[in-house]
Amino acid sequence: MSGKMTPGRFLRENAVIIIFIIITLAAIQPSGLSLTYIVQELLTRLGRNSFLVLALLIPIYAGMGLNFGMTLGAMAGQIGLIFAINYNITGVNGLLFAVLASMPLAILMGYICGVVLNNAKGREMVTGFILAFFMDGIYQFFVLYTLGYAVPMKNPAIVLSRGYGIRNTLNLDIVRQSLDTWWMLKIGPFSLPMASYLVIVVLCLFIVWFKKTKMGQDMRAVGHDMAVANSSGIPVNRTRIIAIIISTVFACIGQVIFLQNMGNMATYGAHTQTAFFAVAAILVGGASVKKASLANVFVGVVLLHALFVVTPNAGQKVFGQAMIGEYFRQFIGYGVIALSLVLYAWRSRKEAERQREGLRGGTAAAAQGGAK
Amino acid sequence: MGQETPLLSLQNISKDFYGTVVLQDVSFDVKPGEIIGLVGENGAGKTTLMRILFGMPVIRETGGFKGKICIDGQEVSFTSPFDALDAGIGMSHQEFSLIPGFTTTENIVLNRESMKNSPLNDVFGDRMSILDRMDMRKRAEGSIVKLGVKLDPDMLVSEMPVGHKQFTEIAREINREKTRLLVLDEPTAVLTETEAEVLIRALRQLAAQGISIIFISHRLHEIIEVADRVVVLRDGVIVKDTPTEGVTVRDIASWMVGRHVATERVDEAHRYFEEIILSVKHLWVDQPGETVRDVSFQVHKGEIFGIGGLAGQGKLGIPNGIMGLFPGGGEVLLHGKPAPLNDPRTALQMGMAFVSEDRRGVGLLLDETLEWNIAFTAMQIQNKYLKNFGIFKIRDESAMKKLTEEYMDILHIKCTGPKQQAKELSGGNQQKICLAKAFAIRPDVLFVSEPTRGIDIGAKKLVLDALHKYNRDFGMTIVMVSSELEELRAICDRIAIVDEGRIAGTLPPTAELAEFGLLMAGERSAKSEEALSA
Amino acid sequence: MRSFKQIVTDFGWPRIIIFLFLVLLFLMPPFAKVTGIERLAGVASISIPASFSDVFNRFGQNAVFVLALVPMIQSGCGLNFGLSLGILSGLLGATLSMQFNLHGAAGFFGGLVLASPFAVLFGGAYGMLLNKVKGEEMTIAMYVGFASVFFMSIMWLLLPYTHPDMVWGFAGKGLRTTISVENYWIHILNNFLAIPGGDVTLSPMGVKTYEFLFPTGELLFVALTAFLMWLFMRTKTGTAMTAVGSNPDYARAGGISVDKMRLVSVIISTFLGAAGILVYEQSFGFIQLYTAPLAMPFSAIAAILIGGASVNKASMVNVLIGTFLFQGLLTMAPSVINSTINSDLSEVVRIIVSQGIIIYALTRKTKVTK
Amino acid sequence: MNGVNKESKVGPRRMLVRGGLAVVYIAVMVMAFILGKGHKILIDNKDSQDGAIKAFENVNVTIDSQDPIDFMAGDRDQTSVRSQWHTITIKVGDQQPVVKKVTLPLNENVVLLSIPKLMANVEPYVVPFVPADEPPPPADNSGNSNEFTSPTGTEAPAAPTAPAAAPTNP
Repeated sequence: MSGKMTPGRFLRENAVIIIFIIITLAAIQPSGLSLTYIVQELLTRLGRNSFLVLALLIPIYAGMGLNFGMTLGAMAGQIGLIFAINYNITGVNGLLFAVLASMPLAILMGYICGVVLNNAKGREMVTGFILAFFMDGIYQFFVLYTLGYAVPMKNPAIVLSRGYGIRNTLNLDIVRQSLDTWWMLKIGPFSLPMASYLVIVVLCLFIVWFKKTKMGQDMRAVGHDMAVANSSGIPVNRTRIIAIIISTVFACIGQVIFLQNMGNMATYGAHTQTAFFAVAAILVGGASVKKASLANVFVGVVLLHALFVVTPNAGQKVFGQAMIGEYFRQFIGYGVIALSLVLYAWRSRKEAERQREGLRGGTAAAAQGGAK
Repeated sequence: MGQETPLLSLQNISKDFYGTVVLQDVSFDVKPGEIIGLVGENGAGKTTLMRILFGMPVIRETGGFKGKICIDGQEVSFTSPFDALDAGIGMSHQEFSLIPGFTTTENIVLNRESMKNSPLNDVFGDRMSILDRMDMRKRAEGSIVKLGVKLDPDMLVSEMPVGHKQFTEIAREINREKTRLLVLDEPTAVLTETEAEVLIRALRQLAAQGISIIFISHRLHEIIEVADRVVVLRDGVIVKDTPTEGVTVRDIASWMVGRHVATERVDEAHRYFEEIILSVKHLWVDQPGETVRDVSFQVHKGEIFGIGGLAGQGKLGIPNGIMGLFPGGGEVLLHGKPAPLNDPRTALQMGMAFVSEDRRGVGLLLDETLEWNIAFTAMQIQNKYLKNFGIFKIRDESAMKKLTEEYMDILHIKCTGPKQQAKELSGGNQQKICLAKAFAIRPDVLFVSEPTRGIDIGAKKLVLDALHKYNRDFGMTIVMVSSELEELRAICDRIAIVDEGRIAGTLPPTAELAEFGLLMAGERSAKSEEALSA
Repeated sequence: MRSFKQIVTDFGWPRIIIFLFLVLLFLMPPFAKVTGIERLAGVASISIPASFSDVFNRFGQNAVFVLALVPMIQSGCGLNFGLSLGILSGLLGATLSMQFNLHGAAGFFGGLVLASPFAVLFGGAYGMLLNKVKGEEMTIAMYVGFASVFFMSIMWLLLPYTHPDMVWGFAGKGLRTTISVENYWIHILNNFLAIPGGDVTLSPMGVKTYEFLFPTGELLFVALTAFLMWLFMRTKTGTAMTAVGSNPDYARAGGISVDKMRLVSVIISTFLGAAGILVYEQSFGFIQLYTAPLAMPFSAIAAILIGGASVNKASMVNVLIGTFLFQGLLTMAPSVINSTINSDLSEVVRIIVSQGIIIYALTRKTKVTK
Repeated sequence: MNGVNKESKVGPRRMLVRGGLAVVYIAVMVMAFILGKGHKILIDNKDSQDGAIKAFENVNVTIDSQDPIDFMAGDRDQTSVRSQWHTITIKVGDQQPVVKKVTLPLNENVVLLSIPKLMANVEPYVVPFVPADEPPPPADNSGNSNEFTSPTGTEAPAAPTAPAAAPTNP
């Protein structure tokens, strides 16, 4: 793993980051956005998105790849919010209520996801992805047909006219930015949502601490080699399920934080992109399927969102088509995910080949190897 | 030592897998601080014996075993390897059970880490404890000192030389406080000479501290060097249990090889061959677990050439490399023309065929019919069994059926018909299908690898007879690779023994058994060279 | 002989349940009508001939997509989540055909011809990529598919198409989201030898609409494609391909280039994806661009899995049964469910059934027997 | 093995901590519910239905520390408050302000507070608000669309920060 950091190698290993910086810098000028605006947007988005991205870390440590099943946690969080709105619980209390009410559901979802992924070892990512679609069906059934029907809803403003089911868009005015504005620090032209940052810092500290626990160590062991971990007596399946549960619960909290900042919620659409953006961010930040750090999260959020802030305007100005920017960022997001997965798969194959290289060679190498 | 209670006592252990006896009445004792050298050919029953000792689930699933295992005179019955560990038996496997991304320390104390309580313990249980890395390191260092080797406790396993990995693995076993008996399965196989010496010293040191060791190795001189007693297993029976004092390598070799079930040579007459059909020079093959380092040999037209040796020494890599299934290098000449390596298609087209030892993995399309299995290679390589419709060629199902029925008849394949799926056949019949596939392309040189592995005696005979018949009747040159010396001696004209990726020597089938044993044990003997030139 | 239990285990309970559920859906309409609930609920009554006409039509519309999955499953590349690449090449073919003002059969087959080079190009690149990432094909295919859909979305806006029927009227550039093929090659296959039946309604424009229309041409086209695929699977190359999927080590030992076979299978799959979208469009009447191709692979995959295929084995029978059942579900579920329980649950049912069957297939121990 | 990974027996201490935590969890949730619950108060200055209590000519009402509201007879106004307990300062005409403590019913989102009744201490001065004839909310489709728009049945995947990505009218 060690070795000299040559310029070539530096470029190769940070290709994605460098491409992002170049595209973003190139797009700032045509976008016509002021630097102040861009920085403020980034500060806001850091508070809004980081928590969701952090939720991806623990399954990566446990060797389960990128947890596309985090969408399940997001759904749980949304259900919590629906109830908070239904009972008209305002402000930070509303958020707290939403989180606490949805946590048991998130744990259940995480458990289900963990069990399913344990049955699909080796293809966790595609399975997690499809599982999110599947659970979306269940979520739609629950929110669209049982809320207001089997579960009484008090607040007519959120229920569809037919008497049951939740409306397409939910107004979150009563909790809107309540966490962000709790402690807003003004520095020059910028306002920093310190309370949101604080929550994120607490989560980071938890993750750092968690890595030092026995559980964290077990997860690393499972992530490196399931067979060895199993033969040393670590309960592999259970550990993997716990990793996914933790991730799902974080995703649930993260989604509540995300939505309070947005101020409204597309009831049937808000969660569909959660995992996509989180995964794209962490990959842009330099993480891989097997390796990720806190730094990857924040670098990724900043880079990805810097690009997202500037491209729609730039697309509008350069091509006269606002949609180009929209498509471009979707393309970039999926493209980055595809590229990272390809690079990872390709590298691990190369690595395996390299490992065996010592055993090859003509007679000269054989003579050397013979000493073994 | 007097009438000391043995630490471990195996009494009358017998085990069969569905009627095939693999262990019969095996009994021996291990005294505290004693080193036992356990030797035996592949398939002699060493692995099964160790599995029984460790309570591996596979033993119970296949009907358990007969006999008793006593520790300190008390009968024990382990239901999982963890019970054995709890009872103080540690094992280091041939394949390392280490986590590459972890340091020495982390591996040594894996899942036995030192911990400090954390506030969340009461909520989520003990796994929320914080690791005490200082103490873990201290304990690891303790084990390393006890073993008496030099290991960096903070080095990643992935960056270690292979010898250090082996030490780490043993250090982990002795790190358990209770460990009193260590089972080491081929611990020196991957070590250099010097590393092996260090290990042997370390083992002596451990024994002096009262830890008993069962040392499994095919390097017989090491056994003599380190063991107090040598136990020789052959065909599931203990043929010798004796103190190593005064025993020579040659003795052990002859006990180990012995004479199995008599597979008599069909024709004792010596045959002579002139023309060289296959010539291999400085072949190396990178087959995991069967690395070939530098092999040269020549095969005459019409000959049956045997390649023997112990598992993992590289004998299987030779045909796999020549047929291009694993990356390799060197020079192979067929009929004097160079045959490219790493190119199975050309190898097949030039007239070589291969029956793989990995019957289910490489030899068969388990989910397809027998017709497909037999006709596939001939179809793809020689365009047989195809109907031509101008631009495209369609499978000729009726020709394939005829072919299959023909071989069902010749090889006595028991099946419901040509349309049966290959996975539904028994091992012996599957092997016959593999042979039929190779025969169907009518090769000049046929490589067969472990043709009788895992099949019953009746089928074994049929398979060997078939090879014999094709050799005698059609003049097919056969290179046969097998772990079973007896079957090589039964039908081969010459036998090469492979050790550590090289040919240790070539012997006529009539050579003395001990000669073969010595070659297998890596004790090169000048005599074999003479035999070759004779 | 295999026992009944064996067959059930092989087929899998979830699949059997879905199967029975679908059969039930087919049997429901008469009862729904008899009980008259739909009248109570104020939902239009179900016309059985119209429903069947619909089922046949949608079967033909989608069967080629489902067929496109077969080669890659057979060659061991798994489910082609990247079928969008084929669809995109088909869309390129369709739009180019319209740009060149091709009408009727020339338009349809012209589109197919124009799509071919793209299919080969995209499929080739995609196949080479998949060969580099063996074992991770499905995950990567999915994201490559998504990314390319969005890439092409940008292209639809930027490519210099000029035909007035396709571009946004006022801007004069950039393709529309949906483009009608009404005046080009709508129903070119459907109407070939079509068999009408049932009540006839006459539109004010004087166009006759039949309650039941058997889309003979479309089904013939599907049958022809399926037959060609069947035939291909019996050729030397097809046999080699199946062997690669069944056991790549066996195939390699038999002198087959595994990578080459996989590449061929990906190209065929991509080409059939292109053909599939053309068939779909001529029946549907519109070319749908931009994000429309995103979800198409999922429907096709769900269909073939319902038909009994697994991640590494698929047959023509799986394709035909699966498409029929799944499209049957999509057609019948809304009307039957709406009329019986007065709710538009069918969408949710569709999601749960289709994604559920994919999860089921992914979580099964799918390794070839060893 | 040294018992670490075997599920250790849950001792009494652990039972206590876990049980306590569960109680705290629920308590925090209930607290968040009660403290965060928002109520809409419709403030009435109307005659009671039986006419027994008359509306004030002019009254000035201050709820907690919100801005005071002026009412003429027959007026109704509304304000939003958080939590159940409120201090209401009522100033009738030029008289000295009267301070009243009001507890709102927990489970009602909208309540009707009658100032005259409150001043006269006639129960119930706070009643749940029952809309006489609720206008049906505007029709809203459930977010379903054609099966091919997206795998999830909702609009094509879109950035959460932006509306659906389907081009409308470039």
